[in-house]
Amino acid sequence: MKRITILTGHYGSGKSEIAINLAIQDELNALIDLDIINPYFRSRSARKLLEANGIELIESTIENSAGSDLPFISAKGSRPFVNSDLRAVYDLGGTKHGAKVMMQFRDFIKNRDEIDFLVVVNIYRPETDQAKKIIQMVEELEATSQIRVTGFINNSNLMEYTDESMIEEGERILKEAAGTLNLPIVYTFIEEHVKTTKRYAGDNRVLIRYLAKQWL
Amino acid sequence: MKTQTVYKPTGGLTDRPLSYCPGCTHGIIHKLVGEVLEEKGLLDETVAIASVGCSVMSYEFFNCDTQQAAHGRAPAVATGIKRVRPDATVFTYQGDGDLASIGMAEIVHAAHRGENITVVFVNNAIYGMTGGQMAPTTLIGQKTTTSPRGRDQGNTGLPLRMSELLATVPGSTYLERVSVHDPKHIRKAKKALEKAFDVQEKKQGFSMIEFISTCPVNWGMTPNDSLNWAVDNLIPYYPLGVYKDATKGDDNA
Amino acid sequence: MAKGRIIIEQDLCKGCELCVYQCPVHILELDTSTTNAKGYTPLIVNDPEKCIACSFCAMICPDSVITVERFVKE
Amino acid sequence: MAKVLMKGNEAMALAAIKGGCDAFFGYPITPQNEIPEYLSYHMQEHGRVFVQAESEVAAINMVYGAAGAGARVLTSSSSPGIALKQEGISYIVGSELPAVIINVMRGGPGLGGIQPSQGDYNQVTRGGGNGDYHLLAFAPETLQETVDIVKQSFDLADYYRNPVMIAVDGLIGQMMEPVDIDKEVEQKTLEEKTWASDGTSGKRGRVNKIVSLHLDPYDLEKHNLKLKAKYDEMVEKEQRYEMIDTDDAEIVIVAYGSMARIARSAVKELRNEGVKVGIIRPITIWPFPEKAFDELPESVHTLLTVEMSLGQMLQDVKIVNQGRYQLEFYGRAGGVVPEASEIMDQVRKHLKGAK
Repeated sequence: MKRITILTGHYGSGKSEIAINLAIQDELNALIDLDIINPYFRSRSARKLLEANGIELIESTIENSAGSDLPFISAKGSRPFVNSDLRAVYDLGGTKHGAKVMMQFRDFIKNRDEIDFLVVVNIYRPETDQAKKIIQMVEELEATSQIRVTGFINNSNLMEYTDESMIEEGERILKEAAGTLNLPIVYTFIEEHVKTTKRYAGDNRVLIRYLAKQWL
Repeated sequence: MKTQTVYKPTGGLTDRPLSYCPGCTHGIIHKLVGEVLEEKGLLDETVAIASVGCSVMSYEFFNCDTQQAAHGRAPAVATGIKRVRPDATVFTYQGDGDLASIGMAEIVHAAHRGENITVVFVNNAIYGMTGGQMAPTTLIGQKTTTSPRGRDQGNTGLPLRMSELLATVPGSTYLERVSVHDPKHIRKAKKALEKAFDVQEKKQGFSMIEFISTCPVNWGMTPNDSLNWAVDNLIPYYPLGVYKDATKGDDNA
Repeated sequence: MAKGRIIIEQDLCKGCELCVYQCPVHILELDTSTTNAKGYTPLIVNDPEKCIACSFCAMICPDSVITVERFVKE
Repeated sequence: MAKVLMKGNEAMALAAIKGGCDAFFGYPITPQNEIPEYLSYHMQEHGRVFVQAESEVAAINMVYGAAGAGARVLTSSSSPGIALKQEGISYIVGSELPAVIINVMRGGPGLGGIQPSQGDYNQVTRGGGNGDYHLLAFAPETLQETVDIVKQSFDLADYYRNPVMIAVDGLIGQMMEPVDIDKEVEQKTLEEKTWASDGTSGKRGRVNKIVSLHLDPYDLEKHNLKLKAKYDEMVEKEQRYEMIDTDDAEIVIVAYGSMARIARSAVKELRNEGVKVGIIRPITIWPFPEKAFDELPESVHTLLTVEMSLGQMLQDVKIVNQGRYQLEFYGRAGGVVPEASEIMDQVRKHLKGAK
């Protein structure tokens, strides 16, 4: 894992849950929630959990106004770029509109080799159900963030309906897109309930739904 | 002796007697709209939008499909109709209280989007229907039931000039202010309306004809004195003429 | 010799007099001896022979009560 | 057809397209923005109309215009925006036009907040506009149910010539859930819109007028009675509700929308403890499903109404209850979402022999 992981993708692809899972599983120093798109179900609502795990939460609402929908970008978001001791995950809002916040930090990024810019894909999201749509999305994300995508995360799922075949179908379509773009699948996230012994592309991780559980 | 009819009531209006006061110029303006639509053969493909004010009943008078709008909202209603029925001819018929006050946002944004509609704007510088209150277009010094000492600039600002204002909106295409106080001006006003509906037929965008109008009852004058008062007082503040003609590449007249 | 004539829908006339002022040959007036169905004093032509069929009266009439005919030679 | 994973707002937007929506007019407000965003992109693909209006007031009047011209029209907003739309809604009802309105509710009053709430119950079921009127109002619980209702609502609006409102709280707008967007829904047999004022009077042979003005009070009363007959028909035919675990229940929770989801979790756990508790889940909130209350078994002694507001549906429960059961209430307001444990505590508190 590189020192900094930035998660992007379509909204509802699972970025926030993955960000929390990565932060906890890899004992990162900070989770930076830069979601200016969604008003709810943002990784910042797992503040207590993150802090209990010693993870600093930096987020895009003005302090003490967590319920607001102001697209405020905390200056603290630049810390991991500036301080090379920090290991962090960035959680962007969905689509190219969510990815454009990265422009705010462009001038602080010293070493691009330390950054993984990963696109989270769930092929059961209608906007990313085909390789050509995924490829087009990558182009848009790169254009608005001005950062090169370095890989994919296969998070293909239908929540409680997920089974092995869905993960495999996701991998098949994602490999088609990844092959065209010459990019790796860096992680495959597998729903907690799917007890599988199969190995999927990249690092295989279990996905615990911290946010969904918290709400309903 | 053989005769030839040189002027007859237009088929663009229904047979219902108009609900306007004697000598009110609404009737003349209605007639012009009806004549233009009839002569252009557009009547049976037109939707009129009646507004709130004295012309609230105008849906009874225009001999075409009509929808009645809430106060000020006629341009939004027209937008809804035109967007789903782009081949229909769509016009709103609005007074100055309706268009220049409560409906300011709707008229500016309809023009701004370049909606391909025609607006018939009747400016008589007063709220007629509700009993002669001050309108945004009421002249300084003009007495109304809510400016009993005469409109005062310090309290209420200066009268709004809508044609001039809309000429600054990039999306508007054709704007002309006309009057109907005598046959010569009536002819000119009819030409302006023809032009406005031409603009719509050619899908060139937003057109508005502002009519200087009268309100004999609320102004407290005879119909003929009202016409003279409009000529002497309204027209100097609201000069007649074309304020924008973007069909000629004139974007900011 | 009249060049034409006007036909007035007496019962629709609101007696506003706008036509009276616009008539270039001054042949229109209100009949103040009577009222029509609506209660207005209706329009009459006091000297039809002078009508020039100019249509000014009809053009200015807000209530479309006037039809204008021109005499044509056979 | 296979399920896909969608966000509530996005799913409602797609469902509208599938339901035959010809035109959308709206204005941005959190938490429903994904609806206009989705439609701004996808309506064009289907050759349909999308306009971002200058205000909610303009948007609803565009809806009124397009509906009058015979189109199937949608607008969406959230609580304060729905408040602004009330003028147009009243006109649409008065002119007997069909339209579909989605309200993704947030906390109020005033600007309130952007967190989920059910504080618009009165606004939705009592109307905020002027005059004697009702909307056919749905309050679905899952995205699948929401999608099905959105698709159906265009038919229902056309059938009754009356607006249909789908009131979901922000959670349903923002949550992700698998849905089968192509699931078949019941369709109505509809008559041609021969009343539309669409600029085809030439073909039709007569002109059409869309008007809500009736200056003669007797005439207006007649018009109101005509509307009333439609509401009576809705009360008779359209009440929808779900009875959950009520067969042997002693306490019955009354909850709709997200609140019902939370109540379900509470009931599941309480049932494991042996507590006899069930749920009446209104799916229509107007007409209020009074028939559900006639289906309750003898074993019931208490109704516990729970809402994400301070007791608005409670008034309807009171009207329907007619003194039959002990009535209790629990609510959270301002965008606070109650946890299942809070509901469980309330149920335990009202069990017979408790205290």
